Amino acid sequence: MALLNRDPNSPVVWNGELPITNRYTYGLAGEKFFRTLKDEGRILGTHCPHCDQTYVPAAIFCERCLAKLDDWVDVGTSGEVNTFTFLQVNLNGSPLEKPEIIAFVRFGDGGLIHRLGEITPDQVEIGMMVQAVFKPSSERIGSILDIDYFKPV
Amino acid sequence: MGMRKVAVVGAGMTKFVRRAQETPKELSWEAAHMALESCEMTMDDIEAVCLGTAPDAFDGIHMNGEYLSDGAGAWRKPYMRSYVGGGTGVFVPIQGWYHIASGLFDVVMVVAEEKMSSYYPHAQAAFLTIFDHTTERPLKPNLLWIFAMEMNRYMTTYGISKADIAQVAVLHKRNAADHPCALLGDADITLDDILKSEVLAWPVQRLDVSPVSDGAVAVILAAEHVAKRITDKPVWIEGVGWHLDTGYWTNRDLAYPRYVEYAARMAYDMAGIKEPRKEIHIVEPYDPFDYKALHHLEGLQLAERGKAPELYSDGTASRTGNMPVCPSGGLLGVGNPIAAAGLMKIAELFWQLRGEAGARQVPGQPRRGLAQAWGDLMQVGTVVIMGR
Amino acid sequence: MTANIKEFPGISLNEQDFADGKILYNFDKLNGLYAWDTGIGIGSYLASLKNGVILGSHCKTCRKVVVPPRTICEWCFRPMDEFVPLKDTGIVNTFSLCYVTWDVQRIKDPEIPAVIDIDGASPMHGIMHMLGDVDPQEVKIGMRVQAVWKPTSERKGSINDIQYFKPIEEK
Amino acid sequence: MQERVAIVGVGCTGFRSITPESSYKEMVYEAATRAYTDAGVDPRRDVESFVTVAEDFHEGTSIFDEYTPDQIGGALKPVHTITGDGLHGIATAYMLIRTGQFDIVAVEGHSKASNIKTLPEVTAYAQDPVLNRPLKLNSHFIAGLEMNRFLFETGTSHEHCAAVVVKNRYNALNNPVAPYGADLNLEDVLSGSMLSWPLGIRETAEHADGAILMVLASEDKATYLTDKPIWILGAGWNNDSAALENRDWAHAIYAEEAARMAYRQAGINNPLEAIDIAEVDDTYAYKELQALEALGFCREGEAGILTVEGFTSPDSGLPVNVSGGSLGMGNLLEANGLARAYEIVLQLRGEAGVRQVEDVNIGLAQSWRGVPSSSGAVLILAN
Repeated sequence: MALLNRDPNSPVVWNGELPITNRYTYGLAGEKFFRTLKDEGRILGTHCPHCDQTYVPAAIFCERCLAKLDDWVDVGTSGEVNTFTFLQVNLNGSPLEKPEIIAFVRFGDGGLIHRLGEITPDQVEIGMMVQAVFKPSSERIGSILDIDYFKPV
Repeated sequence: MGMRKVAVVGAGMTKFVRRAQETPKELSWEAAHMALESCEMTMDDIEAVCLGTAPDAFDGIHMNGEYLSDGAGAWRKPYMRSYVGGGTGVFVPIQGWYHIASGLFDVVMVVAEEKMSSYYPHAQAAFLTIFDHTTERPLKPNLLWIFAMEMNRYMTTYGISKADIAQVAVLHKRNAADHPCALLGDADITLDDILKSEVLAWPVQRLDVSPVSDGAVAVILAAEHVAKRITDKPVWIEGVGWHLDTGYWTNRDLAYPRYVEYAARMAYDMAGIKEPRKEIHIVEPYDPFDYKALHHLEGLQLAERGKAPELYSDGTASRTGNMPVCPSGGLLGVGNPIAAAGLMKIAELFWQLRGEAGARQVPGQPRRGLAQAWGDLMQVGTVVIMGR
Repeated sequence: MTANIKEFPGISLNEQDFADGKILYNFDKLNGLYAWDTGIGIGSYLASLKNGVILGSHCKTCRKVVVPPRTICEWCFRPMDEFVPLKDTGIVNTFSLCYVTWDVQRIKDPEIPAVIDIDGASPMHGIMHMLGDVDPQEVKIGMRVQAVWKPTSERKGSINDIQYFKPIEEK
Repeated sequence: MQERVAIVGVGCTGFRSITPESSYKEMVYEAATRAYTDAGVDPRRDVESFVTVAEDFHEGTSIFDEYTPDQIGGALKPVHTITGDGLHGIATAYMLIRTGQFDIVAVEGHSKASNIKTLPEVTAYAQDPVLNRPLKLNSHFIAGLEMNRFLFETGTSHEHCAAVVVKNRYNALNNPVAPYGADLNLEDVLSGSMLSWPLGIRETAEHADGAILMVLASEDKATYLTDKPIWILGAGWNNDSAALENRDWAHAIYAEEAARMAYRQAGINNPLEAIDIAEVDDTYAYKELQALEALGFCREGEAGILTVEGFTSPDSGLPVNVSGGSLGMGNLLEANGLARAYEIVLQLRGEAGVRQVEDVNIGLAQSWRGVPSSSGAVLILAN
């Protein structure tokens, strides 16, 4: 719709990037949740008595009523596979050599997103119980990756 | 049918700090939680949520509005995030206003959050990415450049000195000494301290600049019939205005913020204000840099062009003057978590007009105040006028 | 209400808290790569720069010549009427002496960014670029400057094909 | 306060997998010029406020709203950006006009997805940085998890999802602006490779570039400007939990809640009876089925069967995505909802050409913000 003609020698594109680098604190709830995961190999949630919801991973607030949560509960290390998928592509969109088995494992009214291991794709089922396999305590850094994967109970 | 009246009925905020431990969600929640408590309301009363946060680069999360929704109390509620760069903090209450004035909602929570420290190592570096990707970013510009160049143009056009401008930093930082959330309040700071601070990008020196900060602010807005049930002291939103100038910032006169003038005129019209200098009792202009407060006072028609420094030198701008400017301490004193800093000004007017500002209280029971923010490539003005 | 509130939320950390491992944190970096289509206006601008010409565009309705060139006039919302080659000289509209790089490194000799109103464009229509070959203390608003181009062989069709603008010697 | 608001002009450009001939500004200008001509308004004189929808990381620019006003006629006017879908933008314009302060408002959304060289990594940067991002997973896994649970709880089959692809890409053959029209059968869809099982690559909408602008007006202005105002009967928007850990994995709660809000405004109790045509999110094929159930067009588990039976085909009970949907027109990032609404406007005006559905009076458009979000919007329009 322009009246102007493009210079035939125009470059088609200009290449560039968004140079964004971040450092994230784990926050009030994350601090305690991940310290406990790292130091004690335990998974914590918080309970909102008003809404009767148990948040896992632990949250410092109830997303429903915005109450401050200080009722910390140990939810164990085994949970139910609520749903799962076999992811076939890398972060950059290229195909993965071997599909990754990713699951949402239910704990309390929340749960954790993680990989499943020691299992083949045809053995995975919604509703099966799986258990967190922790890295050796010396290798844990306070991260979701302190859990290596979840395996069938 | 006339326009629906909208009031501010509650407010809350976090401290503004250099590096917060809280996640962005948690900061939002702290402010939202406090705002609810301040007017004894619960989430059941909140019908919709409006969120303001400036570039995703700071919190470091793509689609940051979506990420922050649970912290802002938006779980299973109508929720949108609005965005006009640095002007966002004073825009997000405008967004809340139109939610209610439209007749679709009666009670809306407005939250503004910024966690600049998540951009690491230097929050300032994020600003490289606000420039045009093809024609400007290859020059490796930084944010100080455009402020410094605008300040220089302003000073040269009107013959304003560095000392004239430094008065702003002195007053605001002194005012901030009385703000419990302030990052850089200093009751004893002097003109000399400002003028002798490190030169960053002449004419900008270290103490001309507001600090990079983390924080969140929330306010609760209600329609007239609800507001009167909630509180005896609603503070009404009497006028709102916003304008966005062209993105071609090197193609306009940097000495005068025309977009702020247009935004102010829109708000004055709506509020029925004919003589702003007589009818505005407290003003919270946007002050990320000290000269910006002057620039904005002129755009807001509260001073003649090039004459805003006189408001500071003759005492008009002091907390006990005829038109106190930034009694909160402003961004220069309280801190500048971008979107949250703008909404802090709305919270300040709310407290001031209700007579609840404590040590910062402006005497004489002020009746009407104006808050303004600014942003993008020196191109947006957002204005809210509030009155008892 | 601030009068009634004793304690505001917000926990302040310092860098030492991170260094000492007092708190948990992680890092990430966006791999955000883009190839922005230059289009008619900016594509032609870049092609002209490669030829040592600063290109503007002209709106007959608004009687304006703008730079960088665009295909739409933002004031009358009509298509721009023609491209206009501009001079590579201009006037310093404003400038700064900047002692900090974009990634916050302190530098001894300042960078001198400026808005330069380009000769041939309408008044107050300029571009951002750097000044060079000049004593920082001598830079003035209103000063006349000229582009210093990279050698033809090194030009790539980029704003950096102009190295900087330098003062024009007064005769 | 103004009660009634109408869409009085629409314009688009695109939609193609690449658009190297124009910059995003030039592309948006084309759509804008068409929309303003369609509405018979001069943006500089008549349009009082502007709403744009955009996300910084999709543009490659922080504070992208800086660059929004010039190509829509909004310079030095009240312009603001919503970081949402185009339907959020329309809802915003709807609110602005209802305040009584504005008579004519424009809404713009666009996609230059082809300019993002690392889109999967950009999308992944929307995941929670502490809980999810360390796993370094392509965000399609979220759709895979959701689809699997949706199939499990509703008894929907993979074939049902593939039927959505067959229908929508065939519909796109009748839409001159849709780039991904194709005459496929179920086997063609099911034989494609997997993205995140059970989600196949052919059940995922390809991205496209394009721009859409719409002009909205108050009742007085709308009736003055056009003989064919398309009225907004209702607008709703909502979101489920932002956290992957707290959301409902099987149901599109955001669509359910947004529809509830929109239906309440429109006075609709029985959507299937009231609504003649729908354009819903199908950026993943299963999303169309999930949306149809959430919008109350059928009971849980029925949407797949209805699709296979042809109930959602253009000449049947409830035509869904006659435009081709996102599967046929392309995933347009923030502009997806505008593309859905665009088709409804054409259909309600009787201007949909060979794909015109007969006797349509009320239409619904619905959108979703994409992974990892759980938010979306619903718009109900009438002629």
